[in-house]
Amino acid sequence: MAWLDAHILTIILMCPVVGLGIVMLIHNGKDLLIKQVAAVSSGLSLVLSLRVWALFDASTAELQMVERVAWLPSAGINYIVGVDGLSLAMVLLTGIVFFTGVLTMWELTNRVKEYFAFTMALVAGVFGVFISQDLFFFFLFYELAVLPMYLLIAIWGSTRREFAAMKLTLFLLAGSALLFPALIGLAHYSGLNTFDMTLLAEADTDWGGMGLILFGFIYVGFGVLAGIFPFHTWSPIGHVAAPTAVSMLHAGVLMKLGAYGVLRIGMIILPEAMGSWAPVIAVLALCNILYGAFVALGQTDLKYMIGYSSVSHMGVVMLGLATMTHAGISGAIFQMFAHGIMTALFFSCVGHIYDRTHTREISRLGGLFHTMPRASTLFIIAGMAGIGVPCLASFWAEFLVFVAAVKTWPIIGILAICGLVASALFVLRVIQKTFFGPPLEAWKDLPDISNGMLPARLILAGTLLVFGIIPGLMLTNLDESVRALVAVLAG
Amino acid sequence: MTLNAWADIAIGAPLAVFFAMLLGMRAWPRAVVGLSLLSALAVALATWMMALNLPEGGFTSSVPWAVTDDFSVSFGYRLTGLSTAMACVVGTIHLLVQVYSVGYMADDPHKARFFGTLSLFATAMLGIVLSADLAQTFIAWELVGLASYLLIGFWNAKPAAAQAAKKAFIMTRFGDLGLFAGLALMVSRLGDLKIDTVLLAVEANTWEPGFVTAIGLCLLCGIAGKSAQFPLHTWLPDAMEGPTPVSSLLHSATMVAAGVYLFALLQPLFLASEFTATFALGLAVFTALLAATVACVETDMKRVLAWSSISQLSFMLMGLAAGSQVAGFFHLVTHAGFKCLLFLSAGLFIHAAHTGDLLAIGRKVGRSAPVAALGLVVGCVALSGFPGFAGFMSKELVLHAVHEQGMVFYSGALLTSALTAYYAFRLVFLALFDPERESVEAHPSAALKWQQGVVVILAVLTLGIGWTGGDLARHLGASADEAHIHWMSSGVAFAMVALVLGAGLAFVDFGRGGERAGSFAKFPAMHRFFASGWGVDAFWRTFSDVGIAGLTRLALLIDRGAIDRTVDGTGAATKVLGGVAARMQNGRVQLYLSIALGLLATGLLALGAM
Amino acid sequence: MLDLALGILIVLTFAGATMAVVLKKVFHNLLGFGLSLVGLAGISLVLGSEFVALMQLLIFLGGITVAMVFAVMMSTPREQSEEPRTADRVAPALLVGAGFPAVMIALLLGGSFPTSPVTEELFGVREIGLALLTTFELPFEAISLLLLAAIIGAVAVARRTRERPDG
Amino acid sequence: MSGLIDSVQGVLGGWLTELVIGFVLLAVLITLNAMFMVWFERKVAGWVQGRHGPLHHGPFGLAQTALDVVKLLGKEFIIPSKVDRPVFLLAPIIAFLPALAILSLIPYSADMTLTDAQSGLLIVFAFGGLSLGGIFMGGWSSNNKYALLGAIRAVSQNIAYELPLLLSAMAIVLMSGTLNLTEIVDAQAGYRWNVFFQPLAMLIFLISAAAETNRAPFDIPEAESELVAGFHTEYPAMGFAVFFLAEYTYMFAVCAIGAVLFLGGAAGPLLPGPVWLLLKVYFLLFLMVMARWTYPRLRFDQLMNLAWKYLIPLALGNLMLTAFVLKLVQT
Amino acid sequence: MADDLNTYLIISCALFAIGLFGVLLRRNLVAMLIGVELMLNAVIINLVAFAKFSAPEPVTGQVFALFVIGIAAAEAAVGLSIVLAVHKSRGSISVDDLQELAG
Repeated sequence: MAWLDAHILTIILMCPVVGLGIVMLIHNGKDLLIKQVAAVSSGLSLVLSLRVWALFDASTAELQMVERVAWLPSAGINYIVGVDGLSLAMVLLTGIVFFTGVLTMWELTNRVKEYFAFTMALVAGVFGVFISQDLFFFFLFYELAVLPMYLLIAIWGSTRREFAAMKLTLFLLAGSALLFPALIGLAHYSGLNTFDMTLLAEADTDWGGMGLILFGFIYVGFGVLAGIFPFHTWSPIGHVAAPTAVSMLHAGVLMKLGAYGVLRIGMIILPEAMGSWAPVIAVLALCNILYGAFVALGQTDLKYMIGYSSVSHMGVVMLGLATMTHAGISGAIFQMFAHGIMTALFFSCVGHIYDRTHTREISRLGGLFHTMPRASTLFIIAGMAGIGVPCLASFWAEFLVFVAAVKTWPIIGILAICGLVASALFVLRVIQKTFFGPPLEAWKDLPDISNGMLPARLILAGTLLVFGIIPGLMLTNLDESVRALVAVLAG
Repeated sequence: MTLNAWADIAIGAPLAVFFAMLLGMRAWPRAVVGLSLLSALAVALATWMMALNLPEGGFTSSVPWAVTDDFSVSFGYRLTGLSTAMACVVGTIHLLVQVYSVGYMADDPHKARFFGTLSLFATAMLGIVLSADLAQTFIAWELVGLASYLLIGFWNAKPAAAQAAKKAFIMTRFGDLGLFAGLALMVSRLGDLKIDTVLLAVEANTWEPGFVTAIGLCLLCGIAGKSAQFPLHTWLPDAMEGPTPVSSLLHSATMVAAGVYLFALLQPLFLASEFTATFALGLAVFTALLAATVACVETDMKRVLAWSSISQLSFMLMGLAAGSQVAGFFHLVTHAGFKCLLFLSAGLFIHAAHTGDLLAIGRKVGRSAPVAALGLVVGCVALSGFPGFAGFMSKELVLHAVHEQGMVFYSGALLTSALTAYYAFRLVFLALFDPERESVEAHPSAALKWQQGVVVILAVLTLGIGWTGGDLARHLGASADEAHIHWMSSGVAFAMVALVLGAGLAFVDFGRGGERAGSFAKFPAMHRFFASGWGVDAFWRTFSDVGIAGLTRLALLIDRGAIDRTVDGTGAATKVLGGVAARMQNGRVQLYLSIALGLLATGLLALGAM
Repeated sequence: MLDLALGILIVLTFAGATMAVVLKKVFHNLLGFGLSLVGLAGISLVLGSEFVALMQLLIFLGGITVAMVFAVMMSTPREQSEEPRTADRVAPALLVGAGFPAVMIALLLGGSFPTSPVTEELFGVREIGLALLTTFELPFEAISLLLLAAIIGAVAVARRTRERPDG
Repeated sequence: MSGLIDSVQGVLGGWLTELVIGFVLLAVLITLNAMFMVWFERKVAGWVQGRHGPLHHGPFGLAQTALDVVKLLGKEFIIPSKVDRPVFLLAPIIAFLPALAILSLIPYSADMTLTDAQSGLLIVFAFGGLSLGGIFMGGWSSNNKYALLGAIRAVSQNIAYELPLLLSAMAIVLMSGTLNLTEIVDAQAGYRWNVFFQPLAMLIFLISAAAETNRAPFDIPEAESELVAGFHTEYPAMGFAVFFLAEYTYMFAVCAIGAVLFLGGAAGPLLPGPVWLLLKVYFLLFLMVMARWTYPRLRFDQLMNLAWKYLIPLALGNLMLTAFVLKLVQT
Repeated sequence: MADDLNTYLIISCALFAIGLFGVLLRRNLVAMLIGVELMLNAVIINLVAFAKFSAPEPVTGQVFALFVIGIAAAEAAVGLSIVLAVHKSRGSISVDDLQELAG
């Protein structure tokens, strides 16, 4: 057990990798076995992330469960993993979304082996990003997480999948193209010739103008993945084309990578530059919030609607980061977590509906509440979380962010609050048109979510509720790390 | 048991019912109903225990809930005269409505969901009332919105109900923005939002006046949304699409009362800025008048009551804005009683007539439902401000307070009282005294017993409640004098005149049979104007169709036209560039080699130069 | 004496190399290449790398050149018309072919490489063998894998077209 | 004579003089050998076929070959019109020179070596490869399809048999731990000839050697019945003579190497070293000649199969077995 | 001259130049291959020269030269097999006839 605890992060990382290896060895036709392997691998990673959560010591901002292996010492590249408050929530989020994503795709029949292999590669990348404390590995895992997306969407997707996959890939690669020089630049201009993020953060390098440029690269590079305005258009189209669980992973986890990257690399290593960039970030975040909500309001496709709502919600994350206050940053991270769970729930419900009705056109649906009470209830829970209804996790996130925003930038903050109405508008509109109203003849006999497929969704909904009622679970763990970060940001 | 424990029970018991329903007890609806009733009983008991055991100077307890360095949110109870009194109203009405619902919803297949959500409603409302922290209040406030959404849209297969639920949620949310902004503004100066902290800060008078005014207006926005004041009131009449017990609860003790309660709670804050106070008063008078005129021409029984609620809520706010907590709050209490009674009676009528149309009810049911008729008469008499009845006592206090604020407001209020009397008696006359009455067969049912019982109890309560003003004032920490009516004053005389004029006109119009159109119909333009709710609804529809939809279209246009086109344009440009590059890719290895070496040489030269 | 030998070898090498490039018949090119290889092996010998010199002879001359001859014999009829050598083909080749090494030589003469005292000791086969099996074992193995792959690849490429007689 | 040597030595320096004298002696040796071999072959052929062979000129017809040479020298050297002249003329010389170079490396006795190179064996193989150049140059430049086909056959055959040749020799290198021919001979001192330890290697070596020198039964590059005379079809007079000379020289060289590698080189009782070496060489040559007159010519595909499917794997196996046994013995 | 590093480096450069010129000038695949081999030989000279004059361990340079030779052999094998394949499929080994990838 002690050995396990000492290497727990690497083991988490290995869960999908080993799962991938085993899946590759399984004969193509044995779908059930492949799914079982995937479920075990994802379940194990979830259990281990819970274990990390339990082991985490909230009373310090230091990195914990650190593992350090020299890899290319001459180039300053080492394998360093560790978690602090900022990444802890992300690890748990990934564990939950991965597990539920696998369960959601239990009914998949098309090229099962490849699907789960790619998914696990993707998740390995995501875990890697969240635990890496070395820029090189961070980037490596980042790319690993981004690239399987193309195939997952292009092969298993639906509407305009090739186009969407290509657009998504081009966008993300463009982001990477900005990131790569920026990361090299960080290692180079720090004068330390190291990729160790902790060392880079602790060094009191005077970045000067170079810091501003590097931060810009990092912000835009990661921001593309986080869907910042105006680099967001790939995201909804990708959601629409992607299969259910990929949408879950995409909106639930992948978009968080972007925000996490800005936080972990941009803000921690280049705090002064963050100070200069903050107003820009805040204004763009405001654009995200309002603009995303209004575009969502105009959508006729369920997934597009959720896709744009993600754009709006990621704006909340960026706004929180831009406040550079304890409450704001805590809220932003909370929002990353909550939004991840929430969209996963959203997409898993939409996926169920789409699988049964074969349409996502809002105008063609209606009265589903009576044929699919479970799916509808879960969707409504997700929707309520989306519009910030209390007792669901995202309420706290938005509350903290907006209050902090009003304190830092009153005008932007109050305008951002207006976004809440817009998001309420589109969520309620969609609930009304899709679930309420007289049940339509066409969908009358469609089955609801079966008992077997329910647990995945219940886990997601339950997580939303638990963190909504006991926000301290999240905030306590964030406390010290965010405080340290705020201290750095304040100079 | 400690006060804290009672408060826990008051909030926790209904919440437990809700979660039990959510987590699968839906399969056993009868169990949910039983549990729900039990919890309602517990809540009522708890609220009364809190009120009766309230120590001098109140009781406060709190535990941290969400803590950050910039501010923290705590969960706790702040029991004062005001909050416990309000809690009693909520608890009692909630219990009565639940009992009524047992009969009302007896045949509904989804009654488990109904009772669960109703319990959530109670939890949320009590959350507002007992809260020690404005952030907690806000949370509960939002939950009230959620619960009302679910309840109004309970029969969601009915498109109108779904639409009304959405409207209620969105409009109150509009108000909540203001509330949220106000809270956020406060937090930017304070470390937390504990009510005591806020009140102390207001008392210390350290904030600049503009800031106080801004906060006040923001909060007022939230109150206007929840308590259905102009211009955010239009959701309330539509909310009648929900089941009648919901309307009853919504209008009397929860939801709409929440706004008024918040005003009462933070009264010092509002009064600290003269502008806010005057603005609130003006808004209340205007809304009262508006709503009353609409009520005079409305033909749906529940909608008349809804407009009347808006008007009466304005009266409460008038009292509070005029500076009298006792007056405003007392009116809330009495109104809770009689409006609940009215709705539940209306429910009986509608149940019997299968329609909400006043004329149809008069024709089909009328006096053949004695219990309903009793409720209606008692309620309307109280509503109209008949001396000695509940409405009169509290309204008199309000008018008295408003009188001190200037003749304009007072005359407006007085005119509204006259109109109130008119539409109250119009309701009675239209419903009970229809000369062309058809014969009806009675629908005796066991379920009806529950409902009739509740109506009777409420009628008795309504009769008595008007005389509790003194006790209430004492409980609120004021002197009993504040609730004393000066019978021999000019104010009472004016009120009597207004009552007589209103009631008389109603009798002239409807009491004697005839065409039953009313005096307002003689001025068609005005009638239309009133019937359309002064065009506010149309305004919102235009706002939604033109404003919101326009913004949406604009955003879509930008997204598809500008951003996506730019992005795809970049793609196309890349393609063109790729074409150019492909020309270079002509299959001549020699060319590739030359290019590679040229680049290498350049690089080497550059390195050499460095 | 050594200078004289080196001079002769250089002449040999460049004469061969020039033949290898300029002459129009591929077979003559090959002969020039062979000549140049002999000179090159000599230069290696002058530099004290006996084993490398022998390997140059054994592999380049005995293996590669012979294989090329084989290929030429299999593929180039003697009377095949020669490629035209027009100015627009020569000029760019000359430009790049001269320009790039000019840059290199310029850089070369501009700076100087660190030199250690010249070791007169001849490093024999034994030392090279030891180095190959100790320090450079991994690249050695990699090279052998590469060669294996090359053999298989060559066979595969050459054979595939055989199955497509009309190709 | 010694005066001449001294004066030459004065001009050129010691080692160069030795070299020049050595090559002159070698030239003599080569010429004599070639003449002897032609006679020897014809005699053996006669013996095998139950007839007499050359008889009339000199004792046992020994002068026959000398007269043949005179005849060849006297013939007109016709150069066909469409040949590639420089290459055509150069080809016989290129074919001849490497064989000469090889001979200069052979240790004729314990202290009689022209060049005692450290990597002697490698040099031998390097030059051995070169001799092929003459063949393909001749074949290609002749502008004759028989000649070209012969050259192609020669090239592919040489490439194929170079491998087993080298591999079998490597087994000896492993055993003696050196590439120096003198040291290889020394390692076999005391009649511990390698042929006793490596019979298989010797067999492979001899077969490959026969193929390398285009000897029957591997003489398909010059198979008369198919290709007229193969790569030297177009060569008249001296050109043909030099090719002939080169072939016999190369045979001699290969057998000398075989003797050095497997039969203890110049070692032997009573008689001086060079004599012993010549005896061994001619014994091997006798074997080759016998093979020529005993076995039918192989088909081209059989030839290739023999190399790639049998000899190379066998040689490889032998090499690995040797390495294994050596390791076992050492530890 | 024979003990100056620059001599060999210039030889190597010049040889490389000739090889490069050959690759660029010729259209015959085999001739181009010869050019490449010349360039590789230039590299070998470089390595061996550095092995003698400036490497701390002369054997390293020689070993790398051997590797280059090995790679050259592999390259020639594959290259020539391609030549044969090309010849078989189109009857010509001029690169001018192999431009199907041109865009």
